[in-house]
Amino acid sequence: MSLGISWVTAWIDDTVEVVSHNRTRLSELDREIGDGDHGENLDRGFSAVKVKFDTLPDDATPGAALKLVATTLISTVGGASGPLLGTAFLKGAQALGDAPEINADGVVALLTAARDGVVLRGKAEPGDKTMIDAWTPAVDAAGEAAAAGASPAGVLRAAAAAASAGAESTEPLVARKGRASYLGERAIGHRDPGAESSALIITAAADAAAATEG
Amino acid sequence: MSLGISWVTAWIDDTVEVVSHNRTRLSELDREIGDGDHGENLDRGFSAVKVKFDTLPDDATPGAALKLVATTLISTVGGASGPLLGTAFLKGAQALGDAPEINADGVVALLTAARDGVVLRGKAEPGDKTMIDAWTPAVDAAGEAAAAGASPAGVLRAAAAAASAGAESTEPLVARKGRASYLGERAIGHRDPGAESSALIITAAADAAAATEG
Amino acid sequence: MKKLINDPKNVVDESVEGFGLAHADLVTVSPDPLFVVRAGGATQGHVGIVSGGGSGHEPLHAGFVGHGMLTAAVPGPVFTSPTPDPIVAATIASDGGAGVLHIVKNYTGDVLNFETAADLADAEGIRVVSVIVDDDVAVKDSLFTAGRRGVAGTVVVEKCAGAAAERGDDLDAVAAVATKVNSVTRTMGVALAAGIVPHAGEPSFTLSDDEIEIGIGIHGEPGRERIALEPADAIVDRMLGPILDDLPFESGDRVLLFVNGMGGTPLLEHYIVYRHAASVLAERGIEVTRSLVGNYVTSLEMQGISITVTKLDDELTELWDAPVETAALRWGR
Amino acid sequence: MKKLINDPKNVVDESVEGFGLAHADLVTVSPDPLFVVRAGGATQGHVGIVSGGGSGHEPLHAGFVGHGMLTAAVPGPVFTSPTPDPIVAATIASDGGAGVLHIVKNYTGDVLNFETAADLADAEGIRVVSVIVDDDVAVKDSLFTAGRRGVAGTVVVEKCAGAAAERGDDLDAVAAVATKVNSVTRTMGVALAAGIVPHAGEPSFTLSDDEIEIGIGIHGEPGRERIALEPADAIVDRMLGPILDDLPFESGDRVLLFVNGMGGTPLLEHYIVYRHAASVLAERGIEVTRSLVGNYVTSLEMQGISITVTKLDDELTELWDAPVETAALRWGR
Ligand SMILES: Nc1ncnc2c1ncn2[C@@H]1O[C@H](COP(=O)(O)OP(=O)(O)O)[C@@H](O)[C@H]1O
Ligand SMILES: Nc1ncnc2c1ncn2[C@@H]1O[C@H](COP(=O)(O)OP(=O)(O)O)[C@@H](O)[C@H]1O
Ligand SMILES: [Mg+2]
Ligand SMILES: [Mg+2]
Ligand SMILES: [Mg+2]
Ligand SMILES: [Mg+2]
Repeated sequence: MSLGISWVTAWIDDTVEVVSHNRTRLSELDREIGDGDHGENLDRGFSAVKVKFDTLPDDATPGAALKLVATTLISTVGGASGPLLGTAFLKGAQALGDAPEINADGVVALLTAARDGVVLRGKAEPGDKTMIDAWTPAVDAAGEAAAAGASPAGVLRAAAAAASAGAESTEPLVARKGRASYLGERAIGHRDPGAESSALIITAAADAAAATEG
Repeated sequence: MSLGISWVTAWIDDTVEVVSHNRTRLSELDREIGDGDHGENLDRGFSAVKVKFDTLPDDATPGAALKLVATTLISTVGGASGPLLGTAFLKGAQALGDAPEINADGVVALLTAARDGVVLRGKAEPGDKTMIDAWTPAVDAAGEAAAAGASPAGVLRAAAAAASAGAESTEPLVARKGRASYLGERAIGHRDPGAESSALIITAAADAAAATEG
Repeated sequence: MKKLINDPKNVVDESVEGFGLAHADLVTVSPDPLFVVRAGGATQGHVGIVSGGGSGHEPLHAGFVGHGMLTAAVPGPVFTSPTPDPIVAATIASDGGAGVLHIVKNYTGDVLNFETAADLADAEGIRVVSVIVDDDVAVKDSLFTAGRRGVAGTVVVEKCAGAAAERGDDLDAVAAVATKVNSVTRTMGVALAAGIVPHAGEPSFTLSDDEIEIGIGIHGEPGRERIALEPADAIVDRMLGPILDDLPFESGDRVLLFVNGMGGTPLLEHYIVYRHAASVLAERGIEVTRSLVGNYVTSLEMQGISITVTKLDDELTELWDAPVETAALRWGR
Repeated sequence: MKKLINDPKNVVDESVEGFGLAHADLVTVSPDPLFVVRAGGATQGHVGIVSGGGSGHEPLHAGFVGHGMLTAAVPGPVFTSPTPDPIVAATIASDGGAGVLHIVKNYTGDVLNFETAADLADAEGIRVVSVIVDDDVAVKDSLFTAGRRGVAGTVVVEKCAGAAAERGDDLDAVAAVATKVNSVTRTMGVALAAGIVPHAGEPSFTLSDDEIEIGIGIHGEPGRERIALEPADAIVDRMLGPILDDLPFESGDRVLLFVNGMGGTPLLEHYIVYRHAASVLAERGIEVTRSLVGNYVTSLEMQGISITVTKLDDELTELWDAPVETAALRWGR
């Protein structure tokens, strides 16, 4: 029970759809405490990823596929989330190397490297009301699930649940990074759009894994 | 039964008040088919006239008083109505010469000269949807009333009624002069603000005369 | 109504005072009667040029006072022609002994007040010639209207006449340049939302969220027709058609293409309009040799734009290119 | 939402294309990757200067490409930082062999994308130095924020750095000028109404008819506090206080006073603001020796203004006065 390239393509296909579907909602979250473009930014990026994936060789490794996601996001999303998510995918891809299959520990390594990539670029800490508040609980939950012997899909399911809870947990926070930090107390009561979209992406990974395993 | 300087000052006092009172309404009429400043323009002018009248010598002739109105309007109103009404008062004042008292024929001469002044500057014809549509019926009615032996106050009463009817008669017209002419058919259904204000001024003259005759 | 103003009554006085403070190197403000004149006043031996009209069209006219353009500008109340007194004072201040040109936008109020002022200046021994600008093709020029309005093309007239005065043309020659520019200039405007006159407090007209007004002037007067909102390119087609057919502009003509913002439309959109206008002209074989884009003749915060096309020959090109140093237009110095 | 646009997706591409057509004498547009570079490209032996960021702030940045200011500008999507690719391309196009300065407004997105681009350009053998502009005193610069935003002061940084590059300063010296200008520049903004991002279709925030937002940025982010509408002079007092106290500016200082419109506020009001700002500075003994008034760093059609004060010494005055020839700022040539 491990995940291969078909999981990656299913994950990215799902993400393309989920992002497109949530475009308006993510931009609306961003309008509350940012500049109202987060959904637009990600949708532009993942639409480009979709096009790029059409040319992905059938025998591509998961790492190569995620690297393509990374470079495409970096060169199409812009804003803060472009370099941050792009780096997440880039570091995640590097963690996978050219392994054709990913086991439960591989999933943890992928998520951890992705999170570390976001921190490397953005220097945010948990509680700063950023996408890190989705990634870090996801990484922690994934580690625990893997240690408890969960399957890759089980690890991702745990990560997704934690990421969603993490996104929700940003609501009462004051932001200390990104545009929302300009607002001070006025950011309280609003969910961070980047945390929300990261939770959606991680959830898409879990859904794709469940379907792949299914 | 003739009208003297006390009538002129009562007329102008009344006009100051009526214009101030109708400032918003006149500007609203102007907003429909012009640029929304007619009430503002006249109020600026007659407020200045009020101040100037404080320095009017007690023994001023009606002509001198009306000349002061004219020059004050010309130098404070601006827009189209400033030169037009200013010229009306100027020519009216000239028609009176330095006579201390005005009889019924004098009133007709005053109104006629005023109307001719407006035509001289603005070249409008009756039916062009301008203040001329108040002045010309007023002049005609005044002439008829005087011929029928009316008192100066009676002449002004007839003129005022005709001016008001004339202002109302502009509603179905297409404008051929002033800003309203840019609108073509779209001016139909709106009363011309300048005709309305001229009717108010002539009505003030009649009211003042009635009070003076007491 | 929300505006960065103090008392609506003082809007023009305070704004012109601020203008004078910000551009003391270029202009001097006379507070009463209110006018703006070049720092240093008239140039001896040169024709003076005075323009003016209602305020609310900034940078027109005060923004064009300076070397190579206006000698003085007379700002009236918002959207209301100034009275003759300040026009006379500005005319006297602009006279360098060679007479003064009045550039007057064709509105009854402006024409009448400048006319009176010209008579009074004449009585002071200053020779005044007036040129009326009437570039707006949205209005039919017929016996049944007050004639075409003067709108954004005024900038082109003021620029070229200013250059002619600067090079030393006499009054009749400067007036001839102004008349010539006006005769080869056509403009049409569109509004998406009206501005708000400070003392009125309400928009001059109200458009619903899918309506635009074609053929508007610069005083918040409603326009020629109200239509449903269309893509920018379609709106540009609607505007350029009447402009090009009117003169007419023909294949082989060289022109200045001037996209003017009405005050509340972002520059981003001005250039979207410019792009399509340029391509329409190119298709018709009309060569755009000069361009101007931005807020030059505005209508407070009106959302909308106008397009102006001026046919250029060698002389007008040279006059357009001549150095100018004003608050709003500056090159070559 | 009513805008003079075609498809919201093409707003930036079409606008920049139009900009290139209108100013072909000054700039060349690369459509893909999208950037704007001086006509003729880099000046050999001189430092290149590249700036950029989200669109919607026009004329910033493309309007400042030309002699004496930027070598290239990189317009991102509306209010969104461009990606590294066009920044790298613009950097390569701007390199005249003496390295390239990146002038970056302090937003996480801009900083990260320019950072990546600088790394990539470095890999191409081009030396890049970055200067971050963060002049907005409305935001606390602390560990608990992303730091102060870069707003209208960017124009002053770009102007002075451009003049330094033009006179032949080396990369470190040009960067030092940019850093110095940033260190003596403070800005604060106010909004009366937010702009509308084309693809969003709704205002970024909604203010009721008697509310204003103090301390806004240029991306439609809400500001520091929402207060009841006040007279312009009171609003200016509120804005100037934090600006002057921050540096602080002191009696005897010479300054540039820059009143910047956010796009939807008429010039008439800019000068009302300028008037009071100038008088407050005069009262404090601060001498305004240079001024700039108009729409330079906008936020689409946002209604509002910002006030920027830069402390000038002889060097900065000379750099400010140096000739500049761009679409939006032009003097001395
Ligand atoms: N320093 C940072 N570290 C981690 N995440 C960040 C940081 N800054 C911003 N973000 C994330 O980026 C999101 C905003 O992305 P987006 O709206 O696409 O970009 P921008 O803010 O440039 O408009 C925020 O909601 C937040 O989650
Ligand atoms: N040529 C003209 N002859 C007579 N009256 C005119 C003429 N042009 C305009 N008017 C009058 O002037 C009025 C408008 O005055 P006002 O609003 O004060 O000036 P403006 O049109 O300059 O804003 C019109 O309602 C009309 O009655
Ligand atoms: Mg955003
Ligand atoms: Mg009017
Ligand atoms: Mg008017
Ligand atoms: Mg953004």
